[in-house]
Amino acid sequence: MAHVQEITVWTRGVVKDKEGRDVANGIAKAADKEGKFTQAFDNYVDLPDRVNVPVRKYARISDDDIEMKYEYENEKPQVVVVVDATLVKGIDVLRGVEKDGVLVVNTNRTPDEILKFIPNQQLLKSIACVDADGIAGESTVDFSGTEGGVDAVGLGSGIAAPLLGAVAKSTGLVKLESLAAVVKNKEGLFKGHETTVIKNLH
Amino acid sequence: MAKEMTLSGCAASAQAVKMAKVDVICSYPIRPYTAAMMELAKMVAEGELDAEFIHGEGEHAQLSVVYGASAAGARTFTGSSGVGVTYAMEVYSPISGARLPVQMMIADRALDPPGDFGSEHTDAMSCRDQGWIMGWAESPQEAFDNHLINYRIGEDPRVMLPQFVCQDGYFVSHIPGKVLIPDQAQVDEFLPPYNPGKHVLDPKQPVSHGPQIRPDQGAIMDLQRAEAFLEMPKVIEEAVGDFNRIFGRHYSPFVEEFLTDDAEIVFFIQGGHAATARYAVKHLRERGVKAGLVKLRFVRPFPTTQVAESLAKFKGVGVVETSTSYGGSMRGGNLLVEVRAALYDVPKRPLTTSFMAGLGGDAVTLKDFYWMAEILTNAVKAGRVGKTVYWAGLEQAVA
Amino acid sequence: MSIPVQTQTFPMLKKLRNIPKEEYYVPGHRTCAGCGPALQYKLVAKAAGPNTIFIGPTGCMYVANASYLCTPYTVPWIHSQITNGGAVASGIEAAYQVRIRKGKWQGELPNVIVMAGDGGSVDIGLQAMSAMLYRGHDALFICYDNEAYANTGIQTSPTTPFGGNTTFTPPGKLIPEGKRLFPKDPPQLVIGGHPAVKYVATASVAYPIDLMNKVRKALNVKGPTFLHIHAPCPKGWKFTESKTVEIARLAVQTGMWNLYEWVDGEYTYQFRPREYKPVGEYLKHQKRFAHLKEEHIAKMQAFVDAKLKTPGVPIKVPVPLPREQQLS
Amino acid sequence: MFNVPQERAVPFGCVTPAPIGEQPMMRTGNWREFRPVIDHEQCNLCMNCVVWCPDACWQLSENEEEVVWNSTYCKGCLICVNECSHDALTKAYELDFPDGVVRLEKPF
Repeated sequence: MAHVQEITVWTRGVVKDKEGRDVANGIAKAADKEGKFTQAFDNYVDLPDRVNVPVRKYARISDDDIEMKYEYENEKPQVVVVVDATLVKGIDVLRGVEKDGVLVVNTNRTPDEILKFIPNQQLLKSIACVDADGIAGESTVDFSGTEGGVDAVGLGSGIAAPLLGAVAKSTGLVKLESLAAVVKNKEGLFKGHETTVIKNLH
Repeated sequence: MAKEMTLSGCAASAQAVKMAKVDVICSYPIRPYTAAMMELAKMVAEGELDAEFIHGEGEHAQLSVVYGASAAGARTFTGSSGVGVTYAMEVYSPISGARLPVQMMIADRALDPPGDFGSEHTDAMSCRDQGWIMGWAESPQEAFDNHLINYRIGEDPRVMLPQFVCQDGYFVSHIPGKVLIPDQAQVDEFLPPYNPGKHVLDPKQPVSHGPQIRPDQGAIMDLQRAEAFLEMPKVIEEAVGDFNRIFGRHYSPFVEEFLTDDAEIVFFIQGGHAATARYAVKHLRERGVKAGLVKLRFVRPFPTTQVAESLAKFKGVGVVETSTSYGGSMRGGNLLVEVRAALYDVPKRPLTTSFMAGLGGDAVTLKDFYWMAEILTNAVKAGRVGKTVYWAGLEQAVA
Repeated sequence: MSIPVQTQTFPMLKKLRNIPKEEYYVPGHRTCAGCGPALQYKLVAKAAGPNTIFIGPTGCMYVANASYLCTPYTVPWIHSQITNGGAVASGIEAAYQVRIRKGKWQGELPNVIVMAGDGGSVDIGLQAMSAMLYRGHDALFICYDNEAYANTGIQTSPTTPFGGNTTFTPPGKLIPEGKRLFPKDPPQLVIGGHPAVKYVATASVAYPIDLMNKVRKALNVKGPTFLHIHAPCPKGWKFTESKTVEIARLAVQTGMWNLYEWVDGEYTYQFRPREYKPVGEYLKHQKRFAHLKEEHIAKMQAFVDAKLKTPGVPIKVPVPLPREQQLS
Repeated sequence: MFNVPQERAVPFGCVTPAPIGEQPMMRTGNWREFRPVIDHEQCNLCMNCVVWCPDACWQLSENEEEVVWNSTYCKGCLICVNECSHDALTKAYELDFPDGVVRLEKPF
């Protein structure tokens, strides 16, 4: 079985639900363009989402068939994206990360300020911060893509775009060009890529 | 002093429910079970039975009312027939999952379409996998007795599960027979008052009933009920043993054999048509056919061991199906599926086939049983069964 | 031997400072931040006190409150199907009547309260609710109205307002207004045909003392009672979660929601503004109405104007038939 | 006979004991992006925050002299800030506070 890259996206119900889903879908769709086997889905046990509740979205990337496709959760993520920075106070966002993880956070603060809230930061290779709210403005609230529905608004029109730019810059999971082919707000994507601040931890 | 009355199955059921001192009854009319509720309504109106008699607005409501009442500590009774039984389908699993020992009488009726008020077991058999105890009565007497036995089993702390107490519509429910009504003291000795235990809805010791679980806990909910069914045979044996002792009856807990000592072929049957089958067996024996009868008393829990032990003794077994399972592996009903599965591990298996008989309320006559016996005899002679299902009255008797 | 059944009698509340401190719907539930239905649940539980049994038909107030094997109810609570809240409550009430009568349980008859959403009361739950009210059980049926099937992800219900964007009534080229029908009127359904019912009231989370007193008045009545409680849903109506109470207040101020009591045939009204604000004031905060054009808002205003002539009484002006609307 | 892992266990009939005072199996303080901050000087105990909190996270203190905030469960809806009659409450960004960490393994 080929290695499966697991990406976990932490976000908040309703208010940033679509944005979180867009991050997971954006990564998977871009990787798909690069010829990978991919999967992106909501964490079923977190549904239905409620306003502000911490929820997870998952993406998986592999060079071969994903044999774990019907497992509920990403047990061992290598990349964690936090769509709302305050989540770091409430959840062990690095749960399951074994080592050399990459943490991408939507915040206008510095990596060091965020790291104050990450007691298990030794699991990280690097942390990347991007001010997605500042770049893209409001988050999109829309339910068309929930519960397996097809999104009617378009992928990456809100804060997901700069966050995806940060993912491309900090992880190498997917190329920026591949993301540009699937994300609606390309300007936001590039600006996110450009302004992401990365701190390497070791 | 016990007294003898001549009662229909419906009336006998009502007498048993009265003697069980139920607290809450929920009714809704549908033929042919209706008279059981008519009788109970009279008893309540006359002050002979102190119970809340609630006129449900449908079968779904009937089951919902007894669900609530049982959770609030009451002994409950409801009943239905045919499409009424299937209309209430949503509520069966919540009741068994919550471990509420409500009792429901079913007087069978064929399912629509079109309207057919005849008896057929498909209504109840469609619900057999909902976590309820299920078994049939052959006569008003057995119906009376089964209600008491089922309350005792269902309310046992090792079980705590609801019960479908079934009887054939019209044949058992409407045709009167002799019923021995015991003393109330005997019933009280056999059936202690319902003790709901710690999970009753009571403001003095508050609990939450049925919060959501995660998908990985669903199997545990299922396992709880499955384990209760594994425990149940022991409880059934105890209950039937006590019943026989207190009331002077001779029930076998799971399967009853009739004229099987040297039998080569047997009918395997549940419910009212067993009565006719007994006469058929007698007459077949007069003609030199070594026939017998094995009657099933509980289809849930299915007495796998007892069925296997009993049927392994014979050469040919004809399962009388009174329900349908369209497209099923036996192409007929579900009972042969169970029987064959029970026999699978037996080293020397009998030949088995099934007969669709009594569907839609069709009478099953002596002639029908003779026809079945001919097919079974031919099969035994040939050493093989031609097919797994024959439709009584609609096919020639060839093996 | 039959023991008489005693019931509770509650005094009315006057000031916010005097409301009971005790909570029976405690912190620790998975409802939305700013959830209107959760807010009314807290107020109802507070008003009803400890000798209460709640029946929770499936809906947000089941799934969000009773997630993952825990609940926030300090009083007995039981899940019912979304279909059968009224029937399960009937069984519980009957069980207590007979158990008290037979001496198997001692105490005053508990408050039996069904907490059903709009779907669980006037849509799929209507049959069971109506029968409970008809049969005269001493129980309170509450319809907390968040105007949609919210738990499943915001689908239209019979109380979703005209013009509401839900995932089953999305506005599109052919159907620009989203929901085409005007809502059912739950209290009128109850008042219209249930002779055993002597008390019906509407309430709103924006008027908490009024809400709690209506709960208590309902519980003081021997027999079935019905409350229709307006409970804004920040997720489904798409407004900022801090505005739950503000939106509820605006609904009353614009006439979109009317507060009244019906006591054995007599109506009294509460918090009727001298002058109503235009409905647009209410709609503008909610993105579920963001797609509406002026003509749609005018239609809604006409509906409200007609309703306000005789609040509580079924509306006299003809609402266009659904088919006619589709043709237009 | 069967080996049910503790984390998957379900009580008999799925009947659980009622909570007392709070439901610690569902701590919701980690839902907050913003928290309400009270200026007790400004507060006139109008009780709006107490009555309108859907999560019962504002309570009058034992001595009835001030209102007390429950940081373990407050979801940060800010109805209290919106409804405060005396502008005694303001919203503040959660990361500005080192306290109030409700770091859970799982979101529930």
